[in-house]
Amino acid sequence: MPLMSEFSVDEVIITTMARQLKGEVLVSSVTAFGSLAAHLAKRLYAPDLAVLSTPESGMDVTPMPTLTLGQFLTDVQQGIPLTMEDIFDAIFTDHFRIWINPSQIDQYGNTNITCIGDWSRPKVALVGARGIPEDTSHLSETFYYILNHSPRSVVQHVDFRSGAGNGESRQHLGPHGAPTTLVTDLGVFDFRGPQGQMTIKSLHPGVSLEEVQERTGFPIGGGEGDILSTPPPTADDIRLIREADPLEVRKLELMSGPMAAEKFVNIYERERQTLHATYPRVGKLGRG
Amino acid sequence: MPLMSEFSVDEVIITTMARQLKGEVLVSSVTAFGSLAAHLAKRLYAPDLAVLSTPESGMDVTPMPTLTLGQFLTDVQQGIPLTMEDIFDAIFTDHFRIWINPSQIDQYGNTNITCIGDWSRPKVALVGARGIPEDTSHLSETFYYILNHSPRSVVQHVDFRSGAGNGESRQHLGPHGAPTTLVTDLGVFDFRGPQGQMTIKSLHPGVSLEEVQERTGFPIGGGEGDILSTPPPTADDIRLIREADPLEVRKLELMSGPMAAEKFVNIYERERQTLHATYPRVGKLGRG
Amino acid sequence: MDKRMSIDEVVERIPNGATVAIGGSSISRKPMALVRALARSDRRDLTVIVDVGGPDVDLLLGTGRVAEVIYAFVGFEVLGLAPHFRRARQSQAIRFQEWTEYTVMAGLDAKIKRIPFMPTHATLGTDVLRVNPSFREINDPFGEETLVAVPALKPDVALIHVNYADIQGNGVILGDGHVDVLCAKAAKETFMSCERILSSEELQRFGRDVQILRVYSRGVVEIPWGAHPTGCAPDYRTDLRHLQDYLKAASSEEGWRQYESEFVDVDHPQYLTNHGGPEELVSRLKV
Amino acid sequence: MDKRMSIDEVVERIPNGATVAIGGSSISRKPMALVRALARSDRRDLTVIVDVGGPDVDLLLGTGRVAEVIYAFVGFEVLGLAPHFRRARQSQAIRFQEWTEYTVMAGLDAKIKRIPFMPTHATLGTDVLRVNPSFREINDPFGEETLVAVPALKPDVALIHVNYADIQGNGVILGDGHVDVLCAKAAKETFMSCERILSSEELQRFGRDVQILRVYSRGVVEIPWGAHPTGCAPDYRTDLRHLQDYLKAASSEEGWRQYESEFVDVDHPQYLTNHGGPEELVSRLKV
Repeated sequence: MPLMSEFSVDEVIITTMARQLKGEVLVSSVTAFGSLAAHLAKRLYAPDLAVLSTPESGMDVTPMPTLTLGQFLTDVQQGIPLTMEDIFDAIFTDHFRIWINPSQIDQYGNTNITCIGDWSRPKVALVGARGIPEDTSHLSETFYYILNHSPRSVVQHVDFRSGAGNGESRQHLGPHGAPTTLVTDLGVFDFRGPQGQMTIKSLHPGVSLEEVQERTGFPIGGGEGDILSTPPPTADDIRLIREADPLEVRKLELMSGPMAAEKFVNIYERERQTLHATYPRVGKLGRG
Repeated sequence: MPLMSEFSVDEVIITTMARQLKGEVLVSSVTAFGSLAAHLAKRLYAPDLAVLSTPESGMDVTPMPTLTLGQFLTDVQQGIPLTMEDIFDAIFTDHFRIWINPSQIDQYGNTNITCIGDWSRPKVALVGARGIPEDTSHLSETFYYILNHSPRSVVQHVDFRSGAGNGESRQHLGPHGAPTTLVTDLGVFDFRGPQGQMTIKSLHPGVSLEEVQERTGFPIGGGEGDILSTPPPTADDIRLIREADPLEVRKLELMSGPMAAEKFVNIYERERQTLHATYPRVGKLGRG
Repeated sequence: MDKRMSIDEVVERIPNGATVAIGGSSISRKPMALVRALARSDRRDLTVIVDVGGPDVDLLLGTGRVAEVIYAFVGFEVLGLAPHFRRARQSQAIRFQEWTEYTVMAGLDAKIKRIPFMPTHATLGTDVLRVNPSFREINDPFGEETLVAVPALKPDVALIHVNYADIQGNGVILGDGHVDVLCAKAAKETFMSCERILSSEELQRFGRDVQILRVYSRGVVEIPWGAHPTGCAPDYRTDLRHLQDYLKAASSEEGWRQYESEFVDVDHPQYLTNHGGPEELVSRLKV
Repeated sequence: MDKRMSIDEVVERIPNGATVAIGGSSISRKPMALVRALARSDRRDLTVIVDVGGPDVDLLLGTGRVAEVIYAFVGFEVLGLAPHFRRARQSQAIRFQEWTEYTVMAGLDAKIKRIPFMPTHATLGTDVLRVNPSFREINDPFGEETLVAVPALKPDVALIHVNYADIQGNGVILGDGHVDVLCAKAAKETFMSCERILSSEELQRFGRDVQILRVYSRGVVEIPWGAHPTGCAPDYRTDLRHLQDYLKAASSEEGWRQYESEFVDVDHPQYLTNHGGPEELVSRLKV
């Protein structure tokens, strides 16, 4: 991971994610990175976004990256409550955006969160396709991020297509749902190859083309000529991210093992106090 | 119309309608007769009914037969608000009952509220099929009432099948939605003929078989042997109907021409005062 | 985004030949001020989609704006039949498509879900299936059942009237929702009139009564009494007196011309004045 | 009708081989007290339907109650993978059907609307369509599009947990509704646990938050902390500590036996006592 003196890689990633969001659409904030990107975008780049506190719960509240997906904040801050039907109708009508964090993404932008190995006898069973098939058949923009760019996560062929990418996967699908952007800890990628393969759009400050190629499971295009550098976060970007995530829930997504466990416990203990302080519980029962 | 000393024909009809309702189902109260039947049934015969104030608005409020379909009462009394989707889901899952008042019903129980004459060049265009096709393909009990039993309303063949009856209409339908009961100003009819044709179940007090046959557009069965007499309303039935409809909105359905217009204006003027007196407006804006 | 606009700006966004879905139900919460503006415009060849239509459809037919009506019902409920609708149906003046309450909902829902059709048993065994040119009988791919494929309905524009809205285009509906949410989600552009504009903060307090989400709204117009003569619970009840006058006016050519000049070819403030002003309406219609 | 019953009476109504739909979502508002009772029963060969599953599915797998799982997701969100689910998938111990969030909703909705299938584009271009034995590719009867026919899902029983209910079986859900309404409407019999039983009058004050209608409920059980260790907003948050302990316990046979004896093979009051009692839970989990 490149060293950066004034900002860390998570702040580059979140800022880049935020800058992709635009228009008046519902924005899911189901992960800490997605939540912070939505929040930052709304504050600085796309004021008409309708940010959700969790995927299906409250619209137009300020989401906070909490361990339990912000369900309390939703209630206490109210917002406009949505149903799951509202969420999927927004997906089908292309009024929805989400930053998806897949376990694998391949050169065509097919994504996998379902299993490693063959589906019928998986080496590792993951979680199931969730709502990714719906996103990748209906949204005019589909966004992905991966925090540990490696040949195990950015692969030639995904083990299972939870989400439909370009190429063969588009056979019975129109352009709706085709992959738009991948942001990783190394750079920003789009899908401008001849059959919609992944290409380099920009590299984060300090990242080399060689490093990207080394950590990518297939020969990646777009590295010809001058390669753009990802525009760094501004002071405002950084301030807003840090203010919105004082407990640094976002750091958990970058960690694993004992360090993650320790931080997790630490956040969990502090979270409740923070919530108490910020949003004193309103005693209410019903309407009127 | 037969003379009755202690109760009138509308009270016989409403009581008979009420006694058909049972179980824990949503009951529509879109007409004055339907509304009063639901109310009476809930009070005396089927306490688990979930009576709606209008077809799609409030559940478990006391409906009142008002000219504007009780929309104010719904709001002021609150109840449990439903959506149109809730209503149709209740129809599809057979948790819904409605007393339908068709313009024509035929010997197979096909019903018409759409047009008199050929659809493409109607002699009289009525209103359209509304939700009757849904009822007659999904409900395990479908109820009809007609207030002026005549060869023009109880006909051999309806001019247009807004609702599916027995016989040929059932070709692609199971038993769900088949006609159950017709109540008219002359008697109660079911559909026990060889191909599900209409048959006499009982005649209202004072009505003769000859009169029924004369006022029916086809030879009607079920008149062999002893014919039952419709059980008359009890004192409680009559009291509850009159209490629930002090303005006698129900009488409007029995009238036409200048008499109806006069009564209509009269009710309209008094309705608002009655509503004011019964349900003083609550000044509320939003929740808590 | 501030989505406020005027009634005339809404009409400007509706081209000739547009397909317009209208919310509300018969004599309840119809966007009548917007409908009147459309009725007095020079728009023509509109296709109107309603689940349960009333004075909205009838007025647009009465002023000659419509080429086709897709409907489950058009009528004035307790008051009887819709006069211009009836006349147009009987004289075969324009095209009519006979649908049903659920199939209109299903057609809008299919559009929302970007599928070409929704399957249902509704209309089997009825003449709706026979006369509706859009429906198809299909076979269940899993079994032997016959089903009806209801095609997607694709409104260009939806017009609805709600109790309260914010300037961003969120809308609160306090009484029956009817099919307004489906219309708003299905249309390319949704225009919403409201009794009152509230701040977004006030609006959020209505919780699940906020039924129209701003991502579906293109414009918001504050029009008190905007549903009149239909009702807008709990703000006011249906003006049955006015509707009786309407029915009477529509029964003669002269009466109709008189009605048009008094209640259609006037702007909304004048319309209210011609009813004796808001105070008079309050005294008759507020409960 | 007074529909109150005990936890054990609910379990009695679920036969071997039943298809059970479970509401909630991963670590939110799962009917865990009912699920635990089912987990410690001798029921077998259940088919479990979940949209987004979590400790519910995992526990039922852990105690061997399940023959098949139909799911869009099974996991513990921020905490990671579901251990018994993962083991069962990898060892092919039982049957699994890979669905997606919307297709589970569509399958339940098809059952509600009594249609054999719902069409959608979702899963086209993915391997879900390849491995799911229930889906069919079909052609649009109106055009050239390829669609997926999602068959109706037909739960015998639905289990859900809500904030408040009345004895008649109306239920208030204050946070995310998830797919609880669809489960309740689709199942032959729906059993609902709740944090608190209120009078029907009190319940009506919640307006549109009354999401479960009594016509769909067969039984109501008052079980405070009935969703624990999952969260029940706004009453309490998810007990991530307990879930961490669960994950650790499930990693060894001995740990799991210990967990079962302490937290599964005990009734609900004892379960709460083994957490230090309600007061301790309040101090940790109420916000």
